[in-house]
Amino acid sequence: MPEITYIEAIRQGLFEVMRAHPDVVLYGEDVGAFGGAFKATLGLQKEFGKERVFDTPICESAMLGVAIGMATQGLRPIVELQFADFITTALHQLLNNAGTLHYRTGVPVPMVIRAPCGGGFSGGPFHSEELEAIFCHMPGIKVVYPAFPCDARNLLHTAVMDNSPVVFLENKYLYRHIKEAIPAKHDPLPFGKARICRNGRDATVITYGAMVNETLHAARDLIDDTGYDITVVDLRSLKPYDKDTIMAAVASTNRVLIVHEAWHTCGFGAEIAAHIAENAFHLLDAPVRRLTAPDCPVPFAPVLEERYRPNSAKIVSALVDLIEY
Amino acid sequence: MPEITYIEAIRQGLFEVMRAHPDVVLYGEDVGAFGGAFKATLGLQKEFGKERVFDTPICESAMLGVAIGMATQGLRPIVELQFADFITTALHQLLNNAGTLHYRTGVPVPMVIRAPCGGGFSGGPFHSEELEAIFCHMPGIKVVYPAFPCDARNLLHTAVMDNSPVVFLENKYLYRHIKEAIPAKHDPLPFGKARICRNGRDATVITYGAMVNETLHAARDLIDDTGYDITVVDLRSLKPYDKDTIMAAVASTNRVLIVHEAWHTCGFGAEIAAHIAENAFHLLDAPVRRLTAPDCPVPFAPVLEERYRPNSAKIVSALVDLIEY
Amino acid sequence: MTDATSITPSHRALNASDAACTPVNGDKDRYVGMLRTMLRSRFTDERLNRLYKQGHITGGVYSSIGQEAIGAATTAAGQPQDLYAPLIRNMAVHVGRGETVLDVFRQWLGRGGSPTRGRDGNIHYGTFSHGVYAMISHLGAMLPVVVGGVMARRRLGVDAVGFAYIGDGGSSTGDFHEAINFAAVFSVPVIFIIENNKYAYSTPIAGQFRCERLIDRAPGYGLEGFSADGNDALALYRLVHPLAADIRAKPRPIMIECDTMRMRGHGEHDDFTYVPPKLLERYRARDPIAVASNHLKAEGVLTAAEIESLTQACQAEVDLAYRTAMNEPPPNPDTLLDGVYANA
Amino acid sequence: MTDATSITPSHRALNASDAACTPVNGDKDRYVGMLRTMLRSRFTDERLNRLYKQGHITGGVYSSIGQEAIGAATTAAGQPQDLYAPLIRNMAVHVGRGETVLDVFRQWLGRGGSPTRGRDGNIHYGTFSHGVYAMISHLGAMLPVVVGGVMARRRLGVDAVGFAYIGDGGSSTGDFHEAINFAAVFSVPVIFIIENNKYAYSTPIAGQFRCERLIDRAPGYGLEGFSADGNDALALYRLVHPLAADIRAKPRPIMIECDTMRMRGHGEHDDFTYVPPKLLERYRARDPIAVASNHLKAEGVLTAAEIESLTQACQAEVDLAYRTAMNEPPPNPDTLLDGVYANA
Ligand SMILES: Cc1ncc(C[n+]2csc(CCOP(=O)(O)OP(=O)(O)O)c2C)c(N)n1
Ligand SMILES: Cc1ncc(C[n+]2csc(CCOP(=O)(O)OP(=O)(O)O)c2C)c(N)n1
Ligand SMILES: [Mg+2]
Ligand SMILES: [Mg+2]
Repeated sequence: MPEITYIEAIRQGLFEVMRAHPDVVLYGEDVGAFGGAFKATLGLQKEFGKERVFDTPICESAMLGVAIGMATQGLRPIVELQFADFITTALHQLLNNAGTLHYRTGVPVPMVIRAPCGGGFSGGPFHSEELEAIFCHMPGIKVVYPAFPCDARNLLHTAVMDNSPVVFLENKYLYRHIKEAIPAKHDPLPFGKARICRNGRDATVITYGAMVNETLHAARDLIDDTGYDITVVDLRSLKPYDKDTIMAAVASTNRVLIVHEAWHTCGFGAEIAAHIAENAFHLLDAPVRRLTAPDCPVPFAPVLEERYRPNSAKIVSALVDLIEY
Repeated sequence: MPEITYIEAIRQGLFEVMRAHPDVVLYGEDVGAFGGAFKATLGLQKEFGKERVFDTPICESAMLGVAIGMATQGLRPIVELQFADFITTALHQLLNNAGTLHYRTGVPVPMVIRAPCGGGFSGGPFHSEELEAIFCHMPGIKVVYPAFPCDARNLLHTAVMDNSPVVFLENKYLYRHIKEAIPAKHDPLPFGKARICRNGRDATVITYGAMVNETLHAARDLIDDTGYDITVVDLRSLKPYDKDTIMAAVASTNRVLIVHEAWHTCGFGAEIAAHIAENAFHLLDAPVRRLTAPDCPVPFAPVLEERYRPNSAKIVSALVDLIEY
Repeated sequence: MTDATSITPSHRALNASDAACTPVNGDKDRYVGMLRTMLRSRFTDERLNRLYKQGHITGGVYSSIGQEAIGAATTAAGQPQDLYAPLIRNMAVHVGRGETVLDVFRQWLGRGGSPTRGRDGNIHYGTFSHGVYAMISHLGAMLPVVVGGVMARRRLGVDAVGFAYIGDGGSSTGDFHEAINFAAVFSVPVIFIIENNKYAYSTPIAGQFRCERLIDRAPGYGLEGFSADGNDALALYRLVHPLAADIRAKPRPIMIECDTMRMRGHGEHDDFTYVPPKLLERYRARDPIAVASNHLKAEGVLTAAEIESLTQACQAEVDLAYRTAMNEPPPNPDTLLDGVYANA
Repeated sequence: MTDATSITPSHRALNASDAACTPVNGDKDRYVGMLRTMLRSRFTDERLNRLYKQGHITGGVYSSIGQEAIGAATTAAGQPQDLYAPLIRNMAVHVGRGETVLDVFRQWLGRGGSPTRGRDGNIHYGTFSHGVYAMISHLGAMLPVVVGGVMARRRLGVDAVGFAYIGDGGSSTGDFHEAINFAAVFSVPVIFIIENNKYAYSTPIAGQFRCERLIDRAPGYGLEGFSADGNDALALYRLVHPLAADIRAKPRPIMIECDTMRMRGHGEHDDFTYVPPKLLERYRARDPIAVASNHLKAEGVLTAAEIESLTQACQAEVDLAYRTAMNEPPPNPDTLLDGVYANA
């Protein structure tokens, strides 16, 4: 099995779904001959033609509105945002239009929005955001966020074949920083299934996206340096999220740290913490902790972003604190 | 002291700030001679002229962008949204532009967005939303949500004189459903100060907006029917929120129910629950519970909305559950 | 007028009455159909107004009174495979596309059997099987949806045309611009129909834009733009019908601005005292039902007696429908959470 | 040309070279200033490109090379009280408004002493004391900000004019439409400058819009629109200077489309092989610095030797500035949370 990067896995997934399903179309800014700002779509227009893979003007609201129109008339559009950050110009199309349509009319809206997100590369306040909490608050919308190449490919298949609008979050830092051996055929991977990346007895970290990798580093460092052994849960799907796996992990470690790269207040971690606090109260030996970015715009200068963004070292010290509580 | 309604208190507050501060301007759709969809601005254009109170075309993004431009050049704009729901067309102006500007440049952005929200009157999915969790996730933005006429007026003064962008949430159901005697002069009321509406020993409800009133009803019913005595905390400010008052209430009752009218997943209640779970772990005798709207669009038909929206009866039964846990 | 070259060139205003005139008798059914659509629409609105005042309708009532000609003509000009995105003043689009008046009342009354199963109310509905999108409130947001719908149908081999409606007020939204430009770039055959009814809620058009006519925006997208009398259904039909055929064959969007007037308040809660009575009078004299009736009589299509009996039939249909809907049950609250997501 | 009636009427294209020509010598300082602005801008960009390739700049580098005339002319045409909202290709606006080259390098290098204290990078800055707004990335979003800024200044008694820049690509955003319409309705004196540089990232203008010229959009807002050669600073200045004076006195927005070309990739990471070499050649032959230098020599404003020494002075200034910035420290990470909110 060849090792491929996270972005290569997404690209491969796109080729696969478009080959298998002639009703899939893909569009966005510069996704055609150019292959997209990150090259996730390179070669697709060549194989599938301009009718199925095309560049649009810069108009995120029209892009999403057009997808709703297409999805309700027999196509399965995939829209690439150049950066997730730009969707704030068009959230009415997501929350109010796509998210309510099936509920109001019974008509399915199978559309996927691919949104490159996250920081760690000096992208500054407008090219680094993590907006998953906002998406997850929206009724009618599903949200996934893979952390590994195989999951990215498998979830992409699931997303495209789902009959509801799906926000497919991709992490830009992972694009070229993580590789994995990938089988010839994708595996079915339903939404709402977390992955237990490792099992330990001392605490559980619940995380997703780029922070999975940081947490795995932290877990390795921690066992070497202190002997503490950590369970790492990669949520993969944020809406729906896997309550059973979370409960089982909490039950077996009794201590929980939630880690994400998004802002603290009303971040997705608050939802997980609240859920655990409500449903696993008697299982906890220590308070549920959150390690997140602080409530400030994503800063540009590397020294500031380093301070801003959670990483394996910060996870290690938060875990030591939690375990020694 | 005359008794006036919630909306009348807002209107009075607007007159007061505009009289006191010539740098305040107010605009929005139909806010001029017509006085706004809810009549909160009736009479303002007449007193302050079209230069200071004016109607705009229907363009929420330009409306917010213009406010940023004004706020950075010496004015204090107040923008009325006709309904809070429509801000989803313009969240980039709030999150990315207004919210980051001072952090990036050091230039203050004193602007207020008045956003009528909430349901309970068969407004359907596009005229009933509660989006506070989305606003509270945004760095650089302050969010307040008064539940009483005096607070509405006092917080409006604070909001207009604050040097950061403030989302001022108004509850449409409260507009004409709640009255209060109001003193001749407003009282200074800083952000971040909750109000303890009543003190009880058996449990604390943390809430805001229209649910404060429902909770007070519930508390009265409960003490009559069961003798259970409830503390009711009206947060008033959501960002910043009053951590001290929350901690004190939790310490004295050891049981907490959070109530809001917004969607469950990633709602503002998750933040409060997570904060309590993390910081008051040892004070809790029962899990922190949330009573919220479910994750579905706000339905139109009264029987559906009745089922959808929390109310005093649902609060009573959630409290009994919690206290008898 | 199937030859594109006979269409008046870009950014020239064209009055509907200038359009090539199809002989009246050849289209008799269509003409009668338009009158029927307007009558159904009007009587339905009148009944809704009454039901609202009687407290049977929650939320609000927004009526299309005075603007029925636009929906009647543009639905008559389309074909079954076409897609429509009506807005707040388009009762006539709903009934013109064959949605039943009974469903309309169910919708406004929030009945369990309504097109939205009571989940949404009033104007926020549409029947997909009739090619009608269910609007959301956010003005402008439906325009790109129609564009995408038509793109999809065409990709799947159906020669659909789209009809997208927007008010003078809605023309200030960013979505108006993005959607029309998108349609232009991809040559999507959508007719953007701007209903200039002089007001957006309380705000007159002078407070909305500074161009002379809203179709002055057409050349900015490379589109042809047409001005039409929005209160003359027959003339409008004669403009739109050949244009729809033309863009169906040679795909491209076009823009039509209809001169009309909102004859009621924004909603029935609004006494619209801000509208000068003179303005209302001017348009009251051009009531679209009267205009069409007079045309049909003058052109010998229908007699006064025939019009009278059509009128009575429509009134009876509406009366029966509202009574039926009134007796239907509300939705079952246990269904609250059904259908937030589609089945996978 | 302070008399409005001498301005070519609405939606007529006007070439900059048609504009009433102020005698050259009367404006000598301004002309020399424009050349200096362009040289500073160009040398700064060239140095930034090198620093990026050497790994000193994180994020990316986006250059204004080939488009300097627009910023040079429009800043020369303004007054100190005016407001500017530069975008990605407007290095010349920054330096033309008197921001120091040193600050530019601090910004791109993310230094603690940069205009954004390292919180933001590259093009996302602006000096309020110089009337320059700090852009956000979301294209179109700055346009209403300038409109509001000018409204505020005017309300406070300052006769400001706004200069708002947008690319051919950015003209497809909803904000473009909303902002221009807003300015039109309130007669706000803002010059909307569309820099048509033929590409939005990899997408040529044929994939962005279908109007012939982007100023075909002007009449749709009731504005006058002007076409200009964006590579001829002097001619552009002669167009914009009187227009700015005119709208300052008789407030209203106007639109100017500048024909120019992006001479590098979208950013320095982009090899722009998608651009036909012929197109680049055509504009390379009209490099704005060469065009201006030749004009100034031909019109006897500057000698070749004077231009040479100005060039050397600008290069030396840029070299000194980047070396200084290189030696400055990054921000103190302990300041991370400072200033999320303004002091109350
Ligand atoms: C984006 C957005 N902002 C505000 C509103 C509130 N609103 C509903 S209808 C209306 C006036 C619409 O005027 P126009 O488009 O002319 O339509 P008309 O009612 O005249 O048919 C307004 C402001 C809305 N629906 N959408
Ligand atoms: C709303 C929005 N969508 C997407 C982007 C990503 N983006 C940045 S620059 C650019 C191309 C801009 O083209 P144009 O406006 O012509 O400016 P130019 O780079 O040619 O000067 C794009 C798509 C953005 N900045 N904002
Ligand atoms: Mg109107
Ligand atoms: Mg460009």
